[in-house]
Amino acid sequence: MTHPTGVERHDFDGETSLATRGQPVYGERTDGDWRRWDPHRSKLGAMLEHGMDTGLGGGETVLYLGAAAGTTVSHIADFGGPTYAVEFAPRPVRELLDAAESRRNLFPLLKDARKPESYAHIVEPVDVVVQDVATRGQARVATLNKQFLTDDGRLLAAIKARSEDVTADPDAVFDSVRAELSAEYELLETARLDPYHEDHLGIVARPRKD
Amino acid sequence: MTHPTGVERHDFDGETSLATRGQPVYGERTDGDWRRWDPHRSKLGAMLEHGMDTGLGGGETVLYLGAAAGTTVSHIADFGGPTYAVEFAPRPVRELLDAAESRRNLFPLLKDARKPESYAHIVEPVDVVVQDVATRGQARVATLNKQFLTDDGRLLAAIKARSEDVTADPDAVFDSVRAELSAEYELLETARLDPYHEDHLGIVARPRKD
Amino acid sequence: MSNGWFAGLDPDDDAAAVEQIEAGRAETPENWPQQAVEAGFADDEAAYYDRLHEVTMAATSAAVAEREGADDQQLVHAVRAMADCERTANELAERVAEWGGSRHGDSGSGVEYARSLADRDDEDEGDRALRSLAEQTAALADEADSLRAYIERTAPAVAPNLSMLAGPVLAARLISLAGGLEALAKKPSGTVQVLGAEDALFAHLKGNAPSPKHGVIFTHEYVRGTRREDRGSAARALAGKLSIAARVDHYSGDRRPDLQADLDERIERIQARAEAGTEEQ
Amino acid sequence: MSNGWFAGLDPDDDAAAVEQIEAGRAETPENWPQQAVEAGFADDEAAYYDRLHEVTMAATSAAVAEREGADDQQLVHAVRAMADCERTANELAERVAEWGGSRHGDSGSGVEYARSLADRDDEDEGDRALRSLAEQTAALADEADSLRAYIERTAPAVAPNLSMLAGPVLAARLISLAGGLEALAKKPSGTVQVLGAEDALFAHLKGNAPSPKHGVIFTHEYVRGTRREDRGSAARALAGKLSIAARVDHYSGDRRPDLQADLDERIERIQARAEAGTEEQ
Repeated sequence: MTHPTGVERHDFDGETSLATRGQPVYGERTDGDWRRWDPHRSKLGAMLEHGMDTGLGGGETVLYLGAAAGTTVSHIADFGGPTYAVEFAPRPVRELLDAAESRRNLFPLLKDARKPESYAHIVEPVDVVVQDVATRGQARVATLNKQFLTDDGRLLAAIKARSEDVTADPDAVFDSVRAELSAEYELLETARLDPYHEDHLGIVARPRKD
Repeated sequence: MTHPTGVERHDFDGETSLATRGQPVYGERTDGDWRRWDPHRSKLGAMLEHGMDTGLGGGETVLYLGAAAGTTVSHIADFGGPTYAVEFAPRPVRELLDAAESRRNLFPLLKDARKPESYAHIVEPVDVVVQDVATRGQARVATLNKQFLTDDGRLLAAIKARSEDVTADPDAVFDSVRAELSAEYELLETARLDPYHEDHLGIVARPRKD
Repeated sequence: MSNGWFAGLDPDDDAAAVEQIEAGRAETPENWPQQAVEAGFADDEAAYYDRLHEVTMAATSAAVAEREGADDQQLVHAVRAMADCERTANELAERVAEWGGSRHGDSGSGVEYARSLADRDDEDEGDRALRSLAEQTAALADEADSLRAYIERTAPAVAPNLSMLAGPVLAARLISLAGGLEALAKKPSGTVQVLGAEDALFAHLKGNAPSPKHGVIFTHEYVRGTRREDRGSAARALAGKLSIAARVDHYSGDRRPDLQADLDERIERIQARAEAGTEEQ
Repeated sequence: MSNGWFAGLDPDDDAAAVEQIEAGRAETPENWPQQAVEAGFADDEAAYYDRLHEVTMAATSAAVAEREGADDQQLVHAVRAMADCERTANELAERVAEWGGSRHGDSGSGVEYARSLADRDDEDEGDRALRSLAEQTAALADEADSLRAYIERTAPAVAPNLSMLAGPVLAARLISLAGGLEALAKKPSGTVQVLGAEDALFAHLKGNAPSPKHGVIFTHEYVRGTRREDRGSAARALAGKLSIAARVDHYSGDRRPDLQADLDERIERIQARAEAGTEEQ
């Protein structure tokens, strides 16, 4: 599996891990300029550790839904192009702002990912939509934001079973999400993100042509 | 301390204990006809073990308030005269009836000790009122039932601090009860019933003349 | 001067003696043994005490049985407590959903949402306060479930036939609405049919609505599962059998599986109208 | 065709740019960098992105501060949750008292009685069910206390002057009744005086009663502790200072100990009328 340009494996205290170059954000270990991309903290990091074929080459324009405190999106901005980070809750956005301070290509937005019209006047068409929103209706969010993807773009989504239905069996939830997503996306690859993230499913998909 | 007639110390598995003669009621150990009067189960038994001068000689007419399942009142009936047993809750009275079956001098009554008019047509003036009611207003109950005591009669009461006020300091509760009781009774002796019963006070009193 | 329990009684009249023990009153205690002998009620004090023992044993046994037989009252308390817990759990769940929505965006509602908050990490004091409230809400819902389980165990002991026909929870609800098993047994089946529909009944009496066809027995599968035009018949049939069951449970305590068989058959015939296309005559 | 956030903007107008980031809308995304350069908003795409970074940082910082400053909303949720928990604890305590009374005789009432049941020995299943309910009731009362403690810690941070004058819980109640600190700050002091007296106010407006003299501020010692004939004056004085405090808390955040000193003096003079026997003019 070739890594995107700007993503390398480095050694951190005897353990090799993915890493990118940029200002540390969340107390991660560093090796010179390189900071460890912790798959236990980052869903996309876990997807890459699992060898999923994300299609990322480096330099993509990215829309990130559910940026939270900036753990994952900061790594993306390290090796990506223009990176738009959307997060709903003000508390983590305080830390997202810190991560964006030193990253001129990272654009933080306190917006609701279920209301794309509230940021469509800001966000240009992107190569990749990365999604990690812990809410109900995760497939719906991906559908609403499909309009930002170029025809050959990619959706990289981490689906959390418990956010959809805290009482149901995760596999049943994943089947349901996959089914709903398939109306608008062609699913290229899916994989469970254990052991890094329990009851999460990683999805790589491309938009169906309307 | 002389025991009442009909109460003796006997040996039970290497331990001496007070005992009376009668049908066993609650699984107590026996020594021939004699059954152990367990101070851990009986407040009055604890008062006697503590050497309190109850004035009991044997053969007294007794009104027992709070007879419950009959643990203590059955012993009293073993050495006493006519014994009137008042209890409010039906569940323990089922067992009180079993104890009274074989004791012709034990008269069980499902009555409310706060309403003496409901049994004054049954209960004659008595030599001793024994009280063990786990409710609020224990001094009041003793006051309401003073009318049953002959002038030289005795009140033998076990006061439970937590029933009066579950949050207050037991000593404060006991002071308050003693004060209220002193309006109608002359307190002859009081003693804590530890280690047999925590936060209980035993009281020996005689009625003040109106 | 007061009267003793034996005053005016025939020494052999057991029933009257028991009645006096239970319901008699006196202002002050007096030397009853002496008065009883003087009045000729007993030959001597020993005989008086023997009679007193007999009579207090009988009266107290009867009183205990009467109070214990009121275990239907325990069931009433339990089913009302269950309703209270369900209602308060839902009220608190609304508060949790509002509060949670303001912190995390619209993430859900109801007790289910409150339970999901119990697993979140706390970021600050506000999160902790909200999580504590959410846990309380979940605990209330659990308490309702616990009471439901208690009712399911207890109702068949209190009212076996009614529980057989209606299920334990509906049985407990009917007993509660009536105020007791005896009260339920005394109601005509037409009243049993609309127990729990008080609002609809009141509107009907005011002239604002047609008479309600069913009250809480609507929740029974035999009514709810019957097509709309036959529900009145089904409710009537069910209420009829429930009334009989309540009476058997209160007065005799026999088991009556025939009641279930009869009911099943009647409902089957009513529901068969749907296939036959028969209109109710 | 949609308009990008920069459409029609002066490239140097920061405030307008932030406003557009926050409030602008578009149906569909378009190639904004290209359009911005074409419109002359930026010299090239690199310059566009630099400006976009500046503007999104500013707009998002401002939005976070505004949302976080709405911690008055957290206080509102907490005080409403506390009221809910107190109310539901009392409702369940009534149920516990009824149920407990049927099992043990009238032994008490309220949350205190429910707490005492938690220590009883269980004799049978009914006792266990009742004790479980009693424990739940006590837990709800504890939750209300816990929320009260949260409010006592949080209100002084959200509204320091209001909390100083009214105490944290009354401050939170006033904010809750108004719907927020800003809303409270915008109300005239006459309205603040009667917040919480809606029923009495309604009755007055219907002509059924005199106007209420005070709402929830009655609970303040300065009103409650003043003799009846002077309570109107005390309530007016208190409401006046509370209004000022709310405005300072919302608009400036300064600390104003002089407000407390002024209020104390005014109340002292009002309460002195009682000794002087002065009637209110």
